[in-house]
Amino acid sequence: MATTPAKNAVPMERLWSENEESRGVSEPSLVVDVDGFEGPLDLLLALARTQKVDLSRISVLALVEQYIAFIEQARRMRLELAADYLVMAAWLAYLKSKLLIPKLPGDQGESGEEMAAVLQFRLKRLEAMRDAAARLVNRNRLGRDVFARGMPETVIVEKHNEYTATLYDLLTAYAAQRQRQAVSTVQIAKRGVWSLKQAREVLTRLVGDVQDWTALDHFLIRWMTTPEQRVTAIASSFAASLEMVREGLLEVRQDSAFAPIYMRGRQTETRRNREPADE
Amino acid sequence: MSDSSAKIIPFEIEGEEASSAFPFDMAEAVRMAEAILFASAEPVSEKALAARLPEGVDVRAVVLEVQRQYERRGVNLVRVADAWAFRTAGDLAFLMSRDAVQQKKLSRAALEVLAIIAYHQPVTRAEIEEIRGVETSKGTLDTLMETGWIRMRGRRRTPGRPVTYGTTDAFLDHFGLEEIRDLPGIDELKGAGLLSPRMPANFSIPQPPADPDVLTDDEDPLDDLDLEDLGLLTPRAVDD
Amino acid sequence: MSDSSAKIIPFEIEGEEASSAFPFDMAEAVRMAEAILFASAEPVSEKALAARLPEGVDVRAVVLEVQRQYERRGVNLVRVADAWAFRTAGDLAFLMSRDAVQQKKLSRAALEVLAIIAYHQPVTRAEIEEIRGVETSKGTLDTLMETGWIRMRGRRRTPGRPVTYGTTDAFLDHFGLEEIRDLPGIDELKGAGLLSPRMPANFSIPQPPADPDVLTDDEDPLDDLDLEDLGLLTPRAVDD
Repeated sequence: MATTPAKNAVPMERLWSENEESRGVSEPSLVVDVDGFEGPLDLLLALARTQKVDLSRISVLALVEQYIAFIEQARRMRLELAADYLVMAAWLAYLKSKLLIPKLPGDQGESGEEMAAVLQFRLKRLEAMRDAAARLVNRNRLGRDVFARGMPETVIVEKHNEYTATLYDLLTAYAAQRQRQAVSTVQIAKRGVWSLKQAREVLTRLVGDVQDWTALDHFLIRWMTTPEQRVTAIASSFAASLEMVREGLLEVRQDSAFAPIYMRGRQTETRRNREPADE
Repeated sequence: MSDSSAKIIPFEIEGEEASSAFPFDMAEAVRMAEAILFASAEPVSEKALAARLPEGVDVRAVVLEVQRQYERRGVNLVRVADAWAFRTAGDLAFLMSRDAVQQKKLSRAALEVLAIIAYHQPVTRAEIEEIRGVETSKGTLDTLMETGWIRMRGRRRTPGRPVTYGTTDAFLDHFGLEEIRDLPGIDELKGAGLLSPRMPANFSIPQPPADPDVLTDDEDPLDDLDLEDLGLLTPRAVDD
Repeated sequence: MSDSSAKIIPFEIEGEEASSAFPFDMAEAVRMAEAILFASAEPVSEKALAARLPEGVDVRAVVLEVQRQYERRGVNLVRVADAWAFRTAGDLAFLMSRDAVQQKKLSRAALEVLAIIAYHQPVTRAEIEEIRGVETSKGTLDTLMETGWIRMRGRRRTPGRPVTYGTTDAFLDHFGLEEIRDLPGIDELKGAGLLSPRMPANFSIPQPPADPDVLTDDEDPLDDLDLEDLGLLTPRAVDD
């Protein structure tokens, strides 16, 4: 893509330029690729650079037209545009009308020229910060260009307290733990479905307690917090109980269709032959 | 020690006249060797030095020159097996050992409790446990008391009159906060990416009090009897 | 503190006789400062140095003397805020690069945010977004805080009390800056009004005139006072 990094004065660190390359403005055909841009201002700055003049000398009107053309093409191609881009397009269209129609006497509000100046200020300020970032990362940096003593011989204790922690540590710990708690609370509150695994855990825990035939419902009543969970709890535990029967951990019995289902823990050898379980 | 009254010999490289003793690249090689030896995490062998110095440099001569220049300075170049390293001059070793207290990092649990006390103060131990969902070991609170960042501030006017905890000025000082209300709120924690943007609607973070030194309406001050109870007034045999 | 240093520095007593033109303990203090600074990988504050040097020593003078002596050597003494550290000389970077640990590269967005925080501090998240014209992704500030280069500094005294961000001493250390005022180009940027949150009243980028050298009707020629204002004439001691 044809964006030439305009700031040739500053040698760019690699990561900087590689991002730059993947961004998508080329002239004159305007190949659209919004993905490479960090928002509408970034796109405007890239478009401004295609004018190949200092930012203070760009034609704002031409820039507005470039931007609007870019957005329109993106929409023709049915690219999803973030709302920011559309808001900027609307503002620029408004700016364009202001620039084209001379200010009437008694007209309130900013003139087109004032609005254009604000836009130029913002572009210039953003570009200044980009240049600053590039100059910053290309300084001699500790651990890359200059080095500290490799074999420090002592710990210089500057403060009296033995313990150390940063505000960032503190906030991270707090946010993480509150979040953890909040999320686990929510899961319990919202749990609408008993998983097979949960049902199986419940049954496994109960099987040891039960010597006599007991209705399945009876187990579950103790575990159900809301009537809404009844159905899912019964369904899941029934499925789980069948699985456990197959594994020989449980015996179940139902006297007739729709009758209560009874179950008990698998009996010992001596009692086993008395009441074989129905399938 | 008596000998140390001799003035420090200025580095020779500084003097115009001194630099004439060596060809330019010798002086430069000394600078390079100095930097390499300084930055290395372990003693540097002459072979390793040779690999990094310009070709044709007499490494042994360079090292000996560095050693000579540092002979009477606060650090010396010493030989360790067949390698070289800078070390504090022997007579200054006392500077290194003095209060070389190892700084300890707070455990995750301690950080959590500290943060809860900061945000939720005044807060009782039971409330801390409710927020964290786990029991707080006595050691954690002891550690935090030891830091000087938290304090017992009063007693809650509820059955059992539990002790309430809060932060100290030392806490603000250590964490670079002007006041306790400078702790970031929910929006800022989200904005900084520390908190998920999709927290449940009822999730909230308390705003710490404007003046943490003022007791709230449901707090009683700690009195002498309390302090005694808490083992703060009269040292009692505590089994821990 | 006064009594503890008395027993550790035994030669202070004999200092009276030993001192001639240069007080004895000044020369020795240079050695001691050298040893302490050399021994630490982290910058050592003047306060910490003062606690270890003999009492009554002018710490600033000692440190400046150490700095002077190392000015042209392979390691230099650099200032980081109110602390000092030995670092390998910048012009030897080519030699040292093989020691470089592969550092996690920051994204373009993160670097931009870092620069904005550095140049505009104290700055709120909303202001950062205004400058960039785009929302800051959740992870960006978190990533930057993890580097230890930025911190939450406080809260703006405006409605909503938004948190303000700024850089840390670790930032200065990493980028080899003595203080924030040493940021590259900061005076020019300030002079040009580019560090203002809003467009300054006097800021206007004229549409290119036919002859750029001719002043328009609403322009006065720059006089010395203006140039000074713009930071173009004389850098003045300005505390920002």
